Amino acid sequence: MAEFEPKIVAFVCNWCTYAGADLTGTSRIKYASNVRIIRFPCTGRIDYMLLLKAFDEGADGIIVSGCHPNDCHYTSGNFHARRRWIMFRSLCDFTGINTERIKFSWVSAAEGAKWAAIVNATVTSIRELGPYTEYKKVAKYPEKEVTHG
Amino acid sequence: MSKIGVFVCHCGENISATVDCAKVAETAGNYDGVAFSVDYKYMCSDPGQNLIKSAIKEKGLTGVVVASCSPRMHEPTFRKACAEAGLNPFMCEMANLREHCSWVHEKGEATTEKAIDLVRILVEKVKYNHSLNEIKVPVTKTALVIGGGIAGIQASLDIANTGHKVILIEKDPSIGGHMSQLSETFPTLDCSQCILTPRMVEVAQHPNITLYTYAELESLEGFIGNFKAKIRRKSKSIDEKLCTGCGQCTTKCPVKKIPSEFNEGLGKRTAIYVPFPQAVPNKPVIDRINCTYYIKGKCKVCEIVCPTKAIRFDQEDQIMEVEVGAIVIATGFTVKQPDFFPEYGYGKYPDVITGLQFERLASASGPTLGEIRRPSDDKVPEKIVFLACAGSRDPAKGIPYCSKICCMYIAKHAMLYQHKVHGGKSYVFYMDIRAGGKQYEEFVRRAIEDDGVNYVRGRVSRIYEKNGKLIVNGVDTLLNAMPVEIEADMVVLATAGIANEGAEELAQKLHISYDPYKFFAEAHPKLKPVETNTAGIFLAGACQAPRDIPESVAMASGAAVKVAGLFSQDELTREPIIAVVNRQAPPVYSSCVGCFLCVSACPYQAIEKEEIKNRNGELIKLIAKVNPGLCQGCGTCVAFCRTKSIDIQGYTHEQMYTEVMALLNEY
Amino acid sequence: MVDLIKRAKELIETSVVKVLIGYEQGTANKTRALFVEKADDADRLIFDSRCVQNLAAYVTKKEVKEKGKMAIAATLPVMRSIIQLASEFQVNDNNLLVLGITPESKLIEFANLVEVETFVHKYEIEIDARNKEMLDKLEKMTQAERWKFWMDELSPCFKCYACRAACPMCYCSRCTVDFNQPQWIPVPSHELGNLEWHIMRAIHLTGRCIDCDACYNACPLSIPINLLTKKMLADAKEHFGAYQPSLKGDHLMSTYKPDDKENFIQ
Amino acid sequence: MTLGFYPGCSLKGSSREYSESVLAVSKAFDINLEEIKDWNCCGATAAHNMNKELSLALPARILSLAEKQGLTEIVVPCAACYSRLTVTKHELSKDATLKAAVTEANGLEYTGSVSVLNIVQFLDKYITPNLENRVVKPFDHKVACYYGCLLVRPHEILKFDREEDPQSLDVLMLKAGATPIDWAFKTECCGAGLSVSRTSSVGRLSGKIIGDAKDRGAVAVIVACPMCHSNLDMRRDAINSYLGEKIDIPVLYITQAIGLALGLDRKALGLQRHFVKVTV
Amino acid sequence: MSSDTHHSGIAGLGGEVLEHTEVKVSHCYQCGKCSAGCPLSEEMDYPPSVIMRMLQTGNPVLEDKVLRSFSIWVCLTCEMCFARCPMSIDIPKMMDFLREKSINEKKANPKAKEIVAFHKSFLDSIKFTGRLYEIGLFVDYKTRTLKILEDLALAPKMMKRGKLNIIPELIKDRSGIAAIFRKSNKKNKN
Repeated sequence: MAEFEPKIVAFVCNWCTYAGADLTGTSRIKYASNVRIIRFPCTGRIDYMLLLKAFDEGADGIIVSGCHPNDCHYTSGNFHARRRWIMFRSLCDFTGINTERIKFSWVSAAEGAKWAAIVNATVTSIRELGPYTEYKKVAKYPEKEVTHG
Repeated sequence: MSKIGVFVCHCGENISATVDCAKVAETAGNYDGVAFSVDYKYMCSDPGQNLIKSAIKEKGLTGVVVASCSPRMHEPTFRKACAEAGLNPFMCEMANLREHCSWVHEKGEATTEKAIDLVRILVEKVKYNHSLNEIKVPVTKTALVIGGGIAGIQASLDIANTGHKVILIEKDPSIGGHMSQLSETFPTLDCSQCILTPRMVEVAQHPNITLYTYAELESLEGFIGNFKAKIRRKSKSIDEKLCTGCGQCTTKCPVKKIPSEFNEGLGKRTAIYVPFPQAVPNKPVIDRINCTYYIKGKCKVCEIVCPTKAIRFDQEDQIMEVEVGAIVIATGFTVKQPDFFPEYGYGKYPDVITGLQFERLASASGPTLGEIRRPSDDKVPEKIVFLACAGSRDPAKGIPYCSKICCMYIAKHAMLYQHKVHGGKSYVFYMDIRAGGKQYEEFVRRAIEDDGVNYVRGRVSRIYEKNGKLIVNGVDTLLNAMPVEIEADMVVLATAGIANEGAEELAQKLHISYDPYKFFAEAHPKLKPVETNTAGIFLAGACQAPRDIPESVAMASGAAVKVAGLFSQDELTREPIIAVVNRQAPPVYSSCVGCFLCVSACPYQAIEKEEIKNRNGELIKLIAKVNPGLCQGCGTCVAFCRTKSIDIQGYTHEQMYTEVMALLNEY
Repeated sequence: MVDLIKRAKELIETSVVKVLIGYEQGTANKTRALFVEKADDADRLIFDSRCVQNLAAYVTKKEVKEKGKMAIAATLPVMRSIIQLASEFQVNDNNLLVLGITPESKLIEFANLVEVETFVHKYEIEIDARNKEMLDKLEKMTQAERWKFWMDELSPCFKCYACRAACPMCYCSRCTVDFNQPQWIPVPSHELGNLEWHIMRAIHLTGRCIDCDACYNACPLSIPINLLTKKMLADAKEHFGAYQPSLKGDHLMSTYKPDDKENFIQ
Repeated sequence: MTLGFYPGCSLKGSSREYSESVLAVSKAFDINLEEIKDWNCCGATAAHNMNKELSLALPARILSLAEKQGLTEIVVPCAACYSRLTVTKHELSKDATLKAAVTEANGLEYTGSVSVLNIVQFLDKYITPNLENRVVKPFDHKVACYYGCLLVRPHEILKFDREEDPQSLDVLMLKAGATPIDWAFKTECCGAGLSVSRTSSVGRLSGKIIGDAKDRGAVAVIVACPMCHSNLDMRRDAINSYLGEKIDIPVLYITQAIGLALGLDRKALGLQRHFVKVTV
Repeated sequence: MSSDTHHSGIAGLGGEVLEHTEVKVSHCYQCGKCSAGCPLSEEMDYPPSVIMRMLQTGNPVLEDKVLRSFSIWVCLTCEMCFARCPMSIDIPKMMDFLREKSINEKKANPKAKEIVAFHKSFLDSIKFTGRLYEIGLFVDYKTRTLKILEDLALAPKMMKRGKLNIIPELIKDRSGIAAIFRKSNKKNKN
């Protein structure tokens, strides 16, 4: 069987990380293709329930990324987001959800290389962790999909 | 039932080199609700757009997904095409197959699979898109220009000449910027002040320009067409209305030994001072850090001698608020101080100076009245060495990028030296000569061929002083790295051009992006060089990257046209990407329970309370309401609302939820 | 509780309030909510240590509100809930009068909610020792052990929503769990649906829950879901300082500090 | 107080006056320097020129022995040994494979817990705070403080002083009552490892150093490295023949100069062992 | 399938340098600051920046010249080039590697005979005694190079000043030292 290829969903803001990932492309920096980006206007828009939905539907890892503190296009969306992440991540940890599978980062529009590095590091660590079978099991995720490689 | 069209672009070979575009189109064609699917070489070209338009008309498409480059690049293009074909532009979405896929992954099945996923996500999203109408907002037809160097001056004049009002703020006591410090300008060798000062005067006299010097931006709120800026007018300690600029105070001020900023420390100034004789406005300010009165509580000589009684020791900073519709940032650059190169001895040896200091030495208005004399003993240097890249192209101690202007000004400096010091010998240590520009290469050749400047290809390792000479250790890399040692009288370092101190804070106040070097980021490196990512804020000159005078002026005029274009309309249309609170039929009216936690979460104070009354005018319910003029569409309230009563158009709950579902199913 | 009964009678008789919410003797040694609308009913009012139900849950109920101005016999947790509700614009001085019962079982009548707030702020919200111990125990477990703990605890939950009904903060007219477009929470009561429902609930209560344990007391299966909100309470304290409901409305989760600290964002 | 002490080979032979003066100054301040038992040569330039692993294994053995002896801080007066020990610590801390290989070759446990002090760091930490009170005969001369290569470079690893125009020795000499001159050859190489094999190169390189020091009026050169000392002192004939003049300014170890300022016995400081007579 | 970024291997000696020392020769942009600051560059056949250029070409003929050069032996590892290199290229580390390789491939420059001999004598001294035995080193070196007369005057002067030990200092664990030499040499030859 081929090496396990994790499914990774990235929730990113439009102004910093999405643009940063554009720069990764413009700079032709290569990174692992396991990640799929979903664009939000701002990290402040990212609903924590969507992260749980991603795990429900079979994601093995999640990246949440936006503008560095003070750099938010909307002034403070990322500050609000940060406070929510602090609490949400702690609650996940408390309920036993594997928080190593959710990577939070700040990637600015100028940090194309950082985006590639974040994706690669996430893919590597999730690959080591293996498929998120615990969650998939309770999500009654079809068995054949779990072993998909 | 949706009828969605999928248009997969090859982008020449940019996408098709690693993604099997035909397979992407074929797979998408089989999705539920997709009525048409095709791949094409250049979707953004005229025939490509026509392909979309005719498909919309012929197939009666209800939604369009263009799978090509980043939406940040071409979303407006394709939305406009859809609108032209009669489809609401907000029924068009883009899948980013280029920047997020083909350019960052190797050719292979996985890359094509990812491309297919990206298309599927958007196909599913577009099923939940709604027709939206653009929002109209009024435009305040006054521009704020920040920075009064040549770029800010040019931008202000150009905007003012189109008939619109301009507020120009400058942090120093005078406008003029770095250009006013320069002696001659390359490649024409015309005198910098001679071409600049008439412009400075024009700014001061223009009926459409309000000039505030010694003023800085305090904060900024609002959005394109409707900014509110707070400006701090630093106290000048004089009443400008009374001051006639007679100069009595500056002559009599007893504190005379302050290094002059304008002369780069090579000359001195007083505590109450006008930075240079041609300053605009030509009225003094008191430098409170050095003024005896502010240090010791007594002196007041200036107050005594002032014939119009204009001195105001107790004047305070003023904060004023202005409403503007557009902003041009022209805050320029600064030079990196070369003391991070201890091997060159700057700061230790007085005759090792920076390029900007040399400008002051060569300038007729400078401390030596234009004669090249070395600072230590006023002697005319018989041998002079210029070091290029003193900080530039030096990741270890300086900055990795090329400062761009140094090659030219070094050639100019060497040339000026040769013109002014007959029989003098000049050397330039360089790595490459970067003289791309009209008449630039010819200029450098003239320095070498006609003026006898010795160009040596190699970096200098160190400079030390011995018996009154500066020993310069270098090599000639064109001669097998043969050592070259020059006993020089003076050394000029071409220091790197870097972003201003405080550039980061300013960018944060303005909510614009900046690059890793803290230069402000343009919206697109090629096609939007003067725009920022924040609509209504434009860039001019060296605040964006090192720029020479012609480039700064060209950018300024470009930015001015953008502002004038904006001001040519009375109303602006804005993307309707805003939050809305749901409304339902009575007796519910809305699922909003009126807890108003969203009010404190909103960065724009865009959420208000709406009273719902019955026919008798009795209050039934209080619910939240979004002011569409103020909402900027960040969605912070959306993720926060417990009852999911607020949603954001374009990124609705259904759309985002669907994207996640579509992404992970059929993976 | 002579004072309370006497005062209740006065309030009703003088029509200062239309209804007073208090406790009465229920069946099988349990207490239940009593809505005093006639002066005579006030005689049924009781107050003792069994009265732990959070009566604040009723002040947002349409049926109660419709009767006119309310008075409530409020213990400390109820008063806290009321302040939180007031900060969320659900009650105000015009529609609610608070008859406070201090931790020493003394009756205080407050002129307005500002006075209630002042009183409430004298007492910090403290997680009780038994639950603190439980939190510690859970925190010491590995993530996998905690996962198993919650899967075991949550699997019997059949989403009766007694917790929601008992909670004064769950006054939303439409709960996210009832959504089907999109379906945020799976309908069937399997572990995952249950977990996500309780995570969602805990997040919605973060910064709002005043730790009255009404949810836990109401749960027919005694699932310790209050541990989730307690954990959030403890974390909020740790990260953002002591937490108190406040009329100022500076809600914990709708505000931020630019220097909020975290150690996990790369 | 007791600190670990790694003298290194030179201090046991051609530079024994350095060792003598270090011990004399330490004793004057009641500091006991405890030699690492059964220490070996650090391998010096030769090892890293010829064999990388050997060049790390030899210093690692020394550090392991120090650990075994329970020493947490060792004083390494020789700048070359200091450089090798510090570079080894750095290399082994960032490369676990290398660390494993070296530990295997040495057969000794290595944790990297010992901190290595060069002579200036040692003096700064334990002597300088009380130096000014103890000076009885201020070293009242113009001196040229010479740092050489290995005390300051590579800065990334050593993180000591600044690599251009360093100041630490100057500051120490100032406190000993001297007037340090500002000169141009503080960190230029003396020829070091080529002393024996290419004496002519040493004459030229060290010649520039001695020449500049003399031109700027120094009456003594202060060093902190036995290799620098042997080149500048023992190779004075080669230097003078390169310069074409006879320069007789002496070269003193920093500890000798400080020892003189403290009024210690000249013989105890080993001044009689120099080739160029110490007249100051 | 998905791939992490992989840098294409640089062929030739430059590639070996990268593998063993993490020094990327491609980073050099030939400014010459290393050569300008190198105290010994005038005694070198190829100054450091030229060595870098030769490695950049990937030309086997030039690479061979590098390994046979005198430059790599006259380099004193004074670290000046590294300290001032604008691209932070660790030339001294690279030089160590080139010397080791030059010896292993028996390409050491004939002019460097004395230098190599000195290093060998030095290491031999340590190998057998654990510490440097200066007289032994001199005698061994002189025998290797046959430069008997040079420095002959120095020894008695040193002796007089008590700077030379007649008897070598022997450490106890000499077998341990020998083992270090044996083990690191074995790996070296691979």
